[in-house]
Amino acid sequence: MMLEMTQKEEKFIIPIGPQHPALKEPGHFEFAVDGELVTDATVRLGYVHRGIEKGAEARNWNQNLYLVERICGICSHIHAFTYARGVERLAEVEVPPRAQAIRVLVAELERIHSHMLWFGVAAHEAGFDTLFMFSWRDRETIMDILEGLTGNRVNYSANVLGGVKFDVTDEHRKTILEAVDFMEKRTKHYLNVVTTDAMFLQRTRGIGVANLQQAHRLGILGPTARASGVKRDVRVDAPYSAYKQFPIKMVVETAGDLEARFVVRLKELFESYRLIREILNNMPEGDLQVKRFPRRIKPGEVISRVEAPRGEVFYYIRSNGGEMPERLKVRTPTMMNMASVLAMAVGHQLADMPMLLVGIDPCFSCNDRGVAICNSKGDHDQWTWERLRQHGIDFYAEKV
Amino acid sequence: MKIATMFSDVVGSFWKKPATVQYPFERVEAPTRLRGKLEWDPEKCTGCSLCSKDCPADAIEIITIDKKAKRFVMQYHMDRCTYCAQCIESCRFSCIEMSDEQWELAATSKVPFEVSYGREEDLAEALAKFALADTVETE
Amino acid sequence: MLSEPITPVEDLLKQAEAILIPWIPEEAIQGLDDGYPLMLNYTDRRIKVTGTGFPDCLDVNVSAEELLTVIQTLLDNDWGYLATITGVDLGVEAGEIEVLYHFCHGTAVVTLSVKVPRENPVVPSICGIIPSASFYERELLEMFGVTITNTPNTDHLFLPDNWPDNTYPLRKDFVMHAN
Amino acid sequence: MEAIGNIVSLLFFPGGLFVIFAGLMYEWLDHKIIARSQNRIGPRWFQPIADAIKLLTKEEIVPDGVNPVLFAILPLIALAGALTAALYVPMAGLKPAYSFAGDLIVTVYMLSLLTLSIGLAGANAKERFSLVGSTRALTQLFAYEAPFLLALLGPAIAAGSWQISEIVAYTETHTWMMILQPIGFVVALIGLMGKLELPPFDSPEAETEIVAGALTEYSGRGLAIFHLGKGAELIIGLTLITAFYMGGVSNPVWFLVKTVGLLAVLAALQSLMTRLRIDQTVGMWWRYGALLVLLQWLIIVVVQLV
Repeated sequence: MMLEMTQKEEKFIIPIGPQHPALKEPGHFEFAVDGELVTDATVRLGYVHRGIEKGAEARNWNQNLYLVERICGICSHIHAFTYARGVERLAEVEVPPRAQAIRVLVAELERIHSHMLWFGVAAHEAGFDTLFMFSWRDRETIMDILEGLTGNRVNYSANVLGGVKFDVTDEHRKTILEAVDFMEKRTKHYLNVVTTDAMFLQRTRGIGVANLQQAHRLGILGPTARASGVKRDVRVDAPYSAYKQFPIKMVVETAGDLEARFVVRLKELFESYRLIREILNNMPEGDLQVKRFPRRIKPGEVISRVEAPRGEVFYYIRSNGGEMPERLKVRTPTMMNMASVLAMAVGHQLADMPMLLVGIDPCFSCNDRGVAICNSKGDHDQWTWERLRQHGIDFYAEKV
Repeated sequence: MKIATMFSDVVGSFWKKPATVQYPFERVEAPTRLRGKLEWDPEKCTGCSLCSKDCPADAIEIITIDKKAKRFVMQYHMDRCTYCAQCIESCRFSCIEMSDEQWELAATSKVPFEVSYGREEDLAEALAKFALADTVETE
Repeated sequence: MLSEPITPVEDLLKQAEAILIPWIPEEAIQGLDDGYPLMLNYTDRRIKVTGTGFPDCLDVNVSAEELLTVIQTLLDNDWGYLATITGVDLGVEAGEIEVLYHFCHGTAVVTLSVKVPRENPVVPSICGIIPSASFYERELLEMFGVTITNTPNTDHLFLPDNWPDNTYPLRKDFVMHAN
Repeated sequence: MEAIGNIVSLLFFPGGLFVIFAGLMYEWLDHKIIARSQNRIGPRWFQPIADAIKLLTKEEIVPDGVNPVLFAILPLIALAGALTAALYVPMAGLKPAYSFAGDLIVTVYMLSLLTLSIGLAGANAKERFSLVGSTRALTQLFAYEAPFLLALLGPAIAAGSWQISEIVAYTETHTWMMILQPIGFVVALIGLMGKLELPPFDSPEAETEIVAGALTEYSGRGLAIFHLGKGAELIIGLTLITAFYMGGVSNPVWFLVKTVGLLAVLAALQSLMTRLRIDQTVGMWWRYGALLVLLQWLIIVVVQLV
């Protein structure tokens, strides 16, 4: 059987995705293997393309805030933050300093939860489920804080145009500081685990190396790039919002392998802990929102860049003076990092593929943004709910 | 290079309370800021419809019965709601609130998700006029 | 590891202007004390300060033919990295599609804007200079129908394989039906 | 009378239902201990039984392109092999139902039938994950089989017999073999983990790479039977190691205490390790496992000569 197949297709291709236990979101990878060795890799994206860029052109400025928040399920605040910052610049509205600080506070809390989530998933891909369970247990403390602070575990909706929705009370301050102390202790422990555990290092050290030159050529972003020695972090290069008052240090490693990616992300957490303490101890006083935010925004275009947990998020917003944006372009970090996986995959074992894929912290929802539902007849209208429902009913009626 | 670096965690957790709970039998209390089911107060509403305009999910409909007498009915499509609380921000007369208790909102049909708010007489009139959903919740 | 001090945005933009000087029209520079065009309020669309005049952006209009030379010059002088390529459909009336190449360096952003006719939009591929631009170009191709000469890969990236030909979702005349 | 006795021992005790049920219970215990060591509650006691019942009642889908006879019969062979092996081991601390000289070798090979069947089942399917999984399962089989068998033969040499009942009688009356032959004990324990494809030797069924490995195409009955076979193998393996290395199993209480203790050690090892790649697994077995066992043998031979 096996002989037949290899002769017929020449290449033995292992498909990973769109549905596969290694991928928590849909994407389709094809790895051509020779035995256990990967010789070629291709990717097909777009399974979670939802037409957000087009959809944004049909919604008003306020509604879009929640639309972009749903680009990503993990770093939802970052997208709303980037969008709000861009729109506020466009409208020439100055956001009160307290609101800025709270935005950055939530962004850093989100970074912690995102990095811990990634850490657990990466450990799971390596087959180290105990580390996975413990890191996710600890991540819950941050999730609880976010829930207590904003009301939701994900999609916090902390932002409104011109400020934030809620205040940080003394009670919150206390719980956050306690949680940060606990997390710092745990992170130290995890850093020790990933840099000393012999069994784990067998799966990470020297695997998937991208050196500085390759990183530049492939255009890798975020922690993945910083693990290869690329000194690029929007929070440091172009401080925005409250990062001007609360500066952050850049964490850079040079090895460029999977281990370095673990180390960079975990060390970044220490910076986040420090920043959260600093913000909480020096919280500026003042309003949470501007009095009035214009419903129409004068014509113009703006670029807004923010460092998400996965790398630089780039928004290009253009207004034509109406209630809705004329164009909203979103560039997420995963898009660039995805190409790096394909380049790094060749020459590695099949067993390393999930680790490599996860090593960039891919976020397929971020990556695919999107468009309308289409059928093969060339009718490109979006289907309404009614039509979709009717289609479902007819489909099953035919079947029975 | 060490082995079994997680040893202390593994042994220690036998003496710790498990981090997980058996959900339907044991519930973790929701925080007070939780955004649950929307609640609307018809007395303060001026019918400006900003909530409905800013709702990203099209979940709110304000039905005007008599604009001068300030008689309005809100139809709330809970199945579309994303619980983002923009309506609370948009409302200048703070007639909208979100419950922190009603959040286990699941049902096997869509009927309980069509909620209408308003004064009783307004609701009756709206029901006659616009044929609202069958289940009507009164304030 | 301590981060290096941040270069002021004015310096970065001055560098960019020095690099891009052949493509900046003369009338823009004339009459300036320090030759720093950002101080001027432009009416010329060849170089413009973005909409509301953000002091960290420099936009330069270039033609499709010049594009590769400009990008090569920027990269040769080690100024920034390609952040993304944005397409903007200026509408049926304007009859043009604007393709924006955003380059970031520290706090500054330089945007090269190429305008191509809507009927026959063609831009050269920049993959020869920046290999990672392939994904952006594929996106531009499928969303706006901009023909990209010499791009290594023209497969669909986001849209399904059975997506109808000549249907470009991000163009303004592609109408989405509301419920 | 004898016929009835045979039927009982084949269908109920110690083969058949008892082994299946006990296997499921040990599997639950394994899951529970791992869950607790990861600070989770873990499944309730009937979970593996509920899983098995659910799978047995599900529709079985026979994929295109497989040999349907082989597809149906392989799980049965695997389970039959495991249940046959149960007849020769001192299950629950009681005397083995059947015994003859050299039954140790037969038992070990009956246990290998399971892995062989899984490997064949994977190769039978057209599916890519199955093929990779079966290649890995068979590769791993060749890696651990020799060291595992050699490790079990250590006590046999000390007892001077290759008959399980005689070896057990010997170990019950002497010092625990795990003290006399510690290397053999460690290799046997890790060999059992390899045999059962437990972490860190679970690359043949590594879910994040190849979904469910060789059994990807199996659903319903076939999967359930393979599953039961694995449970049976778990309990037989534990019995063999406790009987050989931990001072024998003279009565049901001691059997329970010792096997559960050994299972706890297995669970702890599982929860502390990262999955090894197949090349690392094979390398480890041949580089260290085989050499260590040979060293153990050398020591045994030298001691016996002296």
